[in-house]
Amino acid sequence: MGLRRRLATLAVDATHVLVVEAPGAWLARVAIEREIGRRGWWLATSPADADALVTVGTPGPQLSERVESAWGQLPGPRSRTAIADHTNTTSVQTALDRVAAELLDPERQIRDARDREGFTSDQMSGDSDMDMSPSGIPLAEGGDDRDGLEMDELHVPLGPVLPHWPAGVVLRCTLQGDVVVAAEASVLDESDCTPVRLEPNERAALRCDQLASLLALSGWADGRAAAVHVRDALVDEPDTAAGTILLDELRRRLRRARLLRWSLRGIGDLRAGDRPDTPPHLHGDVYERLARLVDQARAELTGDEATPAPQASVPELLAVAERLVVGLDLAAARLVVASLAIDVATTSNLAPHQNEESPDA
Amino acid sequence: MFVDVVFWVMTVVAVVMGAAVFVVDSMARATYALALSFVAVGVQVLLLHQDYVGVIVILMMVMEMAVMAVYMVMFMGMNPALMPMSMVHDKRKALAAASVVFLTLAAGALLIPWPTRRGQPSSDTTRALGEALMGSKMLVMTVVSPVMVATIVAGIVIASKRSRYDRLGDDLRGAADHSADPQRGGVGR
Amino acid sequence: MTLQTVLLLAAALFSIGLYGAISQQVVVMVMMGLELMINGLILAAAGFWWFLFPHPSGQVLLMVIIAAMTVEMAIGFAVATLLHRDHEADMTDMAGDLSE
Amino acid sequence: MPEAATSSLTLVPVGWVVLAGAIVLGLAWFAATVDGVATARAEASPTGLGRPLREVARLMRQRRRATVEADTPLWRIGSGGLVVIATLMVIVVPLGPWTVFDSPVGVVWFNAMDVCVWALVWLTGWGPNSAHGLVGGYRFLAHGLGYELPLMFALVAPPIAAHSLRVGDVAAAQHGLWFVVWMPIAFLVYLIGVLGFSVWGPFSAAVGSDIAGGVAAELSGLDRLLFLTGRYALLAAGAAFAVPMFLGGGAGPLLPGWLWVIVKTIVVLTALVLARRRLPVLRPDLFMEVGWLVLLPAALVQVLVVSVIAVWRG
Repeated sequence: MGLRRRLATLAVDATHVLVVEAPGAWLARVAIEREIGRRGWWLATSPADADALVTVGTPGPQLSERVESAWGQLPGPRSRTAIADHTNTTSVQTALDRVAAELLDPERQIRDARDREGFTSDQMSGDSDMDMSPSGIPLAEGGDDRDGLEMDELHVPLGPVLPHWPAGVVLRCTLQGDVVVAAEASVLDESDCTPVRLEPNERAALRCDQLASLLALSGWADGRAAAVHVRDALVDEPDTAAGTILLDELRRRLRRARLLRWSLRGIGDLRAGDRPDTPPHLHGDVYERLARLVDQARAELTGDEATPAPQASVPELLAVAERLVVGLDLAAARLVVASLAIDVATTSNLAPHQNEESPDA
Repeated sequence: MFVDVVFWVMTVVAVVMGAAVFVVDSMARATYALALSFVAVGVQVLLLHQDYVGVIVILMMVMEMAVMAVYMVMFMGMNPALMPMSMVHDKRKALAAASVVFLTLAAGALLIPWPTRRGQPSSDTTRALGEALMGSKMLVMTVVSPVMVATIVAGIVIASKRSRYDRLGDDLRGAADHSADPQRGGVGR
Repeated sequence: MTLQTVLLLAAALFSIGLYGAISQQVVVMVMMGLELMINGLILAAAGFWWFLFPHPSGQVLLMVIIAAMTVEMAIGFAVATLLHRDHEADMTDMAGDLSE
Repeated sequence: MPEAATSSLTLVPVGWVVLAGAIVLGLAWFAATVDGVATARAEASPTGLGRPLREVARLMRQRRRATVEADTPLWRIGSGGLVVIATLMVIVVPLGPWTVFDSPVGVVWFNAMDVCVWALVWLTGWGPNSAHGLVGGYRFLAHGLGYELPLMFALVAPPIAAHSLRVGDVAAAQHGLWFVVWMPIAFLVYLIGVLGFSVWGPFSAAVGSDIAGGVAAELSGLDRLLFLTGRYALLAAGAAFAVPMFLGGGAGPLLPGWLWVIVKTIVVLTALVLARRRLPVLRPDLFMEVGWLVLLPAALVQVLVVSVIAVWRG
């Protein structure tokens, strides 16, 4: 028994956590991520990779439904917890301590496993009598792809339970192979969204967080770590001068990354000529928008009147995303969505002009 | 002894997997059954002391079947789900023809009084193959090589819709309109 | 491992492949039948070489067979793609108008 | 079976393949530790050294997942096969004076084994009946089409100089001057190929975070453990094979040959592991053209240069 217990203790020291963020709770998510890093735990890449599911913020009914289905995909031993928006370090720590204790509790895990087995066998038997749809999954149907070949279409929703994805957003993609042929974006629980007002340093940190997501998607681990480091410093430290130095350093580092530029250049190119109605700060390709994210963070932090941080409304951003991802492969589509820096909670119900004259400028 | 055991195991694998190609319910399984059949034959060619040819058979066929599986999925539209599938015509005639061919060949293999071996294998069969290809059988090499090149070109011409002229313009200097190019490539043309 | 057993196995592979090549409707499956037939040929050639005439030039024949197979596959894939594009046909019965 | 040609190596019985497997796993553990330490340093989190042990414990404890309508046998073959392939690669590498499999075409054998990775990674993505896994599988094949041919030609250069496809002969032919010195391009292309077939670092698009882990998205428990171990083991096998091909095999002062092989392997392996965090993923659609228009001609020029020198030296 001692060995089993020791194995479990070791295992829990490497817990992988899937964090699901409800719109508006990104500060709580940052707190969770930092606590996970401090413990040497990991952020999970998918439900199958996760031992624990942490919901931050208060998810609406639609998001709750998705979280529930993701919870069903955790292999087990598993544990879940929820953390409200307004949070401090202690509450995050106690929540994760509880997760660790639950994962270590053998009886609880055995009970959980037993309950699940009954559940899955019911599900399987119900649907298997349909002939052309094994287990209730309809077969894919064909359609012409961009090279004129008829190919199967797969319907894959991206988000909301997906790492490095804007909270509360769903992009329903139609894929052929890995090429997006059609996309439809929406916000879950739209009516429940309440705008969140952030301090300047927090808004700069939000930009860094979005930058970190983009760098994570590009696969550059050290770049992401650098952006996360700046983000955490900005959250902790409202001091403008120190933050500016960090941001400038990050900017220089990004500019030196040749391979990153090579890999992001030319994707999701939005030109003023094609679409004059789109906000100008979205123009350019993913790489230009990435560089602009750092500049925006700097402008937010310093409250620079000359370069006010522009905002586009969420419906505008979603429309741009829908249009840009068509014809791209899944990797490029993800990069485009990340580069648009969509944040439902800080922008949703605010028209662009209202946001600019917020008092903290 | 060891050689015989391996030979018989590989015989069973080659035949069973070969038959499985036309029996199993999934395109992926059919393709990789064929790959396994080829790997088994590749091992047997190794046992017959043609090291280079044997390893090349394994290398080529695994690679080819990996690509073939993608074609299978692409053109046949199968979910990974196992769907019973039977897409055959003239099954009975085909079976009869195959049986007749097998019996004829088998009878030939067993009944013909094969001559005894002439000559001795060289001590390094791979070197011998290389010297043959680069020496007395040079003609084979010089014929096969252009045929291969022609195959590559012909394959691309037949299969692709957009040619390099569509991508890079009539003078091949680079596309006028990059935004219309869904695949811009990595060397910045 | 004798010449007879090797040839029997080769004959079996060839016949299975022949059955597939005749009976299958889907172009790629027909190609798999052809592959299996060539598989048998490779084995038979290797057997003849080793048991009857292990002279260096014999292996060259095997290389030619393998080269022929790659040509067959490459062109086969290309034609399958062309058929699929032009006619949305993946069955041999539907490919009749290619010969017109 | 008449043993063909001459070889300076001692052929050990087949049973020693177990030791070869153990060495591969040991090197894989080492690689995982290096990666753990690098990660802990970059992300300012504790416990770099113990990460592999904890991760193994976690995955041993986790349950295996079953997805709806999965093709379970193919899925298990794919995730479990990588370790086997890594072992099959490494048996042609002479450890000082000993070798398990002294094939006269050892270099081609290694190449055939690395092609098997194509099949296994694709099957891992195909098996679970999941869109992200399938996309990951496609991506790996797209990368494969880009790196495989340059890798093949990079592997051709040392045997041309050594006049033999036998790995032991290639190692022995480098007395005095290692091949890496006058075949730097081949060495570089070879390392790119190793990163490619290990699905590692710049070539990890198939398991990318943009597709929720790709081919590994649905793996858990033992299957995930085998898959991740397989990736590290492939890196280790690639590093080990570079030693007789480019780095003079067991040649070196003071230490015995077998120890030199291991030391050189560890150096190459560390460099490969550390490449992961420093570079973004090379997107397959971009890398494809680089592979065919830059790496392949470069490798061919290298082969030409080596051939001319080999003819000139007689």
